[in-house]
Amino acid sequence: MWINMGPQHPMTHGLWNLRVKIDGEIVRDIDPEMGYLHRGIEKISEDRHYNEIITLMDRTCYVAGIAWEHLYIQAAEKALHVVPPERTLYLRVLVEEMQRLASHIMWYAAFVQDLGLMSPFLYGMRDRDLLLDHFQSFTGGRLTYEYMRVGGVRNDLPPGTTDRIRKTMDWLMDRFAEYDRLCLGSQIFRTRCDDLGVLKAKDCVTYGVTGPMLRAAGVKRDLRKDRPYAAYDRLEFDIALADTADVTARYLVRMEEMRQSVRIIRQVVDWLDHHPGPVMAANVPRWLGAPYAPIGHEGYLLKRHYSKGVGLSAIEEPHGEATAYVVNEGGEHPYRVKFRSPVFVNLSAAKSYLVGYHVADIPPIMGSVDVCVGEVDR
Amino acid sequence: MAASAKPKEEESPNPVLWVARPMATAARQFVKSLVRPSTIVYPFERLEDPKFRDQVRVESGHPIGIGEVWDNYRGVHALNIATCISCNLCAFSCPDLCIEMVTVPGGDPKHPKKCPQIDYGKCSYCGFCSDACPEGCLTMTTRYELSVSRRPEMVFSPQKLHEVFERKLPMNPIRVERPENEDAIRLDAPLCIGCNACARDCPTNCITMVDTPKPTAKPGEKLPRRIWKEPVVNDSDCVRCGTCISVCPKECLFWGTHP
Amino acid sequence: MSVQSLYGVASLIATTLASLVPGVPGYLVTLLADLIFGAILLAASMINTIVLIWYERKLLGRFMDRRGAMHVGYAGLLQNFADGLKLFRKNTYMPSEADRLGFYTGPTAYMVSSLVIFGVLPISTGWDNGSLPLSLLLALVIFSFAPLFIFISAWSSNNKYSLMGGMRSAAQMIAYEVPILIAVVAVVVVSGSFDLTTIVMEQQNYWFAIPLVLALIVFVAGMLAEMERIPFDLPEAEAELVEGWNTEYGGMLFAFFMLADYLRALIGSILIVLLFLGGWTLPTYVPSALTNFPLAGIFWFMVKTYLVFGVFVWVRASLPRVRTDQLLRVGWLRMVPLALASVVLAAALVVVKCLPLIGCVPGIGS
Amino acid sequence: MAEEGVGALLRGKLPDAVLTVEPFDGTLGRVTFAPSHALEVFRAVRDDLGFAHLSFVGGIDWVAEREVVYLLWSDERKAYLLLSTRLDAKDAHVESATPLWPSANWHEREAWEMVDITFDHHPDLRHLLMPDGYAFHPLLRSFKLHEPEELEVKTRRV
Repeated sequence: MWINMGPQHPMTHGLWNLRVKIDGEIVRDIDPEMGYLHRGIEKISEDRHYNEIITLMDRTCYVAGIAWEHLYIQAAEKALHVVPPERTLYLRVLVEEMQRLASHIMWYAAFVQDLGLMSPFLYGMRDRDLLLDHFQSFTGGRLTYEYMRVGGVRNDLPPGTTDRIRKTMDWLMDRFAEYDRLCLGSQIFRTRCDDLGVLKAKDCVTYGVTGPMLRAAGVKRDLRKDRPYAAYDRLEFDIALADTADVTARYLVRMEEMRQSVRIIRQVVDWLDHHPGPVMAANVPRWLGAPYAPIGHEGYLLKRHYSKGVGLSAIEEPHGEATAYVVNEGGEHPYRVKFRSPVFVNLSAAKSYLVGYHVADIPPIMGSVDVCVGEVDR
Repeated sequence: MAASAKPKEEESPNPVLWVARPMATAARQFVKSLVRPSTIVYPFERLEDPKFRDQVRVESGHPIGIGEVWDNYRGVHALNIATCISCNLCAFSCPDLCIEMVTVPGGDPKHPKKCPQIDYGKCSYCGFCSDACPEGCLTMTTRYELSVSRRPEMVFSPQKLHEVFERKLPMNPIRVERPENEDAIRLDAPLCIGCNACARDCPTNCITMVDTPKPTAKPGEKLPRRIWKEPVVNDSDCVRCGTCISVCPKECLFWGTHP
Repeated sequence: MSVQSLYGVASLIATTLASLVPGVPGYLVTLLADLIFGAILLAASMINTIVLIWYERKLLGRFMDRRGAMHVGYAGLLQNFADGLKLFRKNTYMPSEADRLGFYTGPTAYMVSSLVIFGVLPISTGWDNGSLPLSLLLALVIFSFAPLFIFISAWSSNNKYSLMGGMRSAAQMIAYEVPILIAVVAVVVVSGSFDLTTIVMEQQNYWFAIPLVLALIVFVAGMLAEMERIPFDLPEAEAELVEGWNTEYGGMLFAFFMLADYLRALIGSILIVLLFLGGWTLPTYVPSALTNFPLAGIFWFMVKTYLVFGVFVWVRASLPRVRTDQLLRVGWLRMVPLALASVVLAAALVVVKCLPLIGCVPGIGS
Repeated sequence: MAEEGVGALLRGKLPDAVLTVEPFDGTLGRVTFAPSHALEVFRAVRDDLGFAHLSFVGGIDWVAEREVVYLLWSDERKAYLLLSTRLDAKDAHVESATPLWPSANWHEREAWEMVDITFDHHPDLRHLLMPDGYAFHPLLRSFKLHEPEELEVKTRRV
């Protein structure tokens, strides 16, 4: 019997359709159907100036907007031959790690709710709000930040932010202990999640699965360590690893990653306190043009030309390895922008970790993948 | 180097306690929120309300509604019509094409004063326009409630934006620093015909036409018919709006990297 | 004129009626009085159910660091009445391929069968059915009709999710009927009666929760499964089955399901109070001021019921849902042996006659 | 140098297949290969050079020809390698990488529907993001977005 889980279904966390063939309560075959949220971001980017693509990046993944901004900006800077100042690198690490915290907390909330437990959902949303408050304080937005610019970031931190961030980090560490008590301390949680959705290390590599799913299988790959970008090579942190490759292991890896993120943020905040400086590179136009002349001014002709280049960047997004490939052919718009979404690949391997389990296991397994359809469909 | 994220012993479930630990955690939260839950009863309690700010327990050091931090919020725009120079930069920088420059009274008939009109049905509140505004007359305020009953009401005319400005809401105080050695307007001198169009249309009047010496024609060479003047751009006053480039009939002005 | 009636309060009504309208045949008066009493009981149980929903929402809100309903009426007390009115006004739609008879009778029968149980449960002295010697069995039998009606409505709504939910519901309820009934046997062994009133009266010295703690645990777990509440709410597991067996229902039919769910929750709490927590009585050593006011029995009965339900809410706020196979495994392999052990324990307690000893422990008995 | 190492190694193994090797910022280099030798290159890169993880497959439309870009990651070298091949736009087809790297599956489906590049021997080449039967290939340069005036929604007076 084929049943459609989606596009409107509590399990999907987004807009996609998981067709499931079931035999009693056992899953025999699956077929994901994507594209319900396809907005053609790669196509729209071809008609936009480099800075204006940032607004699209925030909407690519709605829980990790700033990580995608970071990804795109790195590629665009390489394509445009711009080198950002050093303080900017640390600021970018700061916001990316805070975004990772926010994204993982959001994941925790949604995942535990899939298991039928509502209160951690609200605890998670409450604690994520603190991070959003910080984002609001220095980017002005709570969900769509528009913080990065080619050549730097929009603005420096307002005074007093670093102290507030430190306080929040201390508070969050207590909350993580509370999360663990609610989940790991519960026998029901363990019986639900142990030995569930197992995807062993070898299969992970074959199917191109990245991120916490891969590290939960024991593969030590983290682009922040293996191929350091921004300021990650100057910061101390560990790669979170687990070896059971099941849902519990993914939970553990994400929890440990959050603790490591807090560790990184504390170091970055200390560095930022002692190293003031510019946050925007010199020689970069503050405003990189407009997509079209405004209505009523079609006669306007505004052209800037950049020397050609191709930019490739890869970051460890909260969901896994994300890459951007930006081709600059000298025009005011990029010639081609290609994004690799980690969830896109993790989802494409869904058959290998869903078949054979129960229907009731689909929500926690898909929850442990951390599906963000915005970045799958782009 | 790599930390192994094994569960600590105290967090692993105890077969005797079974579900006691999560239940105790929930009970602790119950007792905590008996006095006042963390939620804010929005229409009745507002974060931007200074009287309410003191009542919120801030145990986590989070900046919820505290002074300058709240003011960074990117909300509805405020426009000071008096200082607007009609440079078009906001309209150019808008990724959603929601800004239209419309004529407002106050300009001379030849060069009507134009100010932005914003369609909030399209606006994505990215703030590029206020970042681009060279005079700081278009800023974003903390106003976030924008529900209207009819769609045309979403379009805010310059006058309506000016009303927002006059309500003296907290303005977004962050001004984007202009980078050093920004690209500037450069002249491809041999093409120029000295027509004065750029200087006439420059919103900041930073272009002056200076005389250039008329070269003596070599025998057999025909001098171009032109006015022997060339624009000189005062880079410190220039707001990089590009109006001069777009009005130049010979396309002899271009963006150049600062020396 | 002598009026025979099942109910103490009903006979009061009948006497009043007979004195007001003399000359009416006795059987008519009895009938009328019973109808009036039934209406009172119905209204009381419905209002209680709706208030129970409010209570859960408020309590759950505090567990989750939020407020719950708060705008309609004082502290949102009228919110659920407003919701009920809204549902009442809504159209009910039936899927075109659904089976009409089952689709409409399923929720109705589910609701009615849950309501009928209230006629059996004693609430306080005078508000009971003094002459039903097997009231406990009757209540449990009607209580266990539900899976049938759920399955009918699930199957007839012609939806795969509904069908799966109905299947799960039937399997789960049958699996947990058994330990519940065995746990009840323990109570019956100790109290020596199937009559709920007698069982309550037996607990005037000590509550059965103390000697029969094992049976209490089994009964509470079984009741959680019967009531389909987290952690055993998998028939309507929101995450994978949307709403389980009531996916296709809307409007008043959905309201029937919703109400019946909470009715069953109320009945479950009441049964726990009656069987294990002394019903409307308080231990005799408490100050008499606490029991010497009008309707004191009903008051304490409601307080206990709501506290028991509060424990269910607490469990809901802190535990995730289990899986079907795990649930059934726990039901058959853990709960049934535990229940049997509790019966043996109860029998042993009766045989060695040490039950009165518990009453002598200071602070517990009288 | 490691950057030259991988490219040179590949060129030494498959002199016919590898067309150019050039340095590329952030990777071990960018290797352009002839599309007719795709499978050999894939095998050599995966089995001999140890690039077990295929990050993405992307198509670029250069109007006259189409480029397919493969980004590969090696856990031993901890570095990326960029493979690229150029196809004729009139007959754009290349051997599928899915049998070797299953992660290429959806990427190739996407490249097929977006840039109109056919991947031979792909197990399941059907629409992924676009609806079934969608006749256009949106990421081709010939596929123009609407002008903003055309998108202007006529405001309905209420």
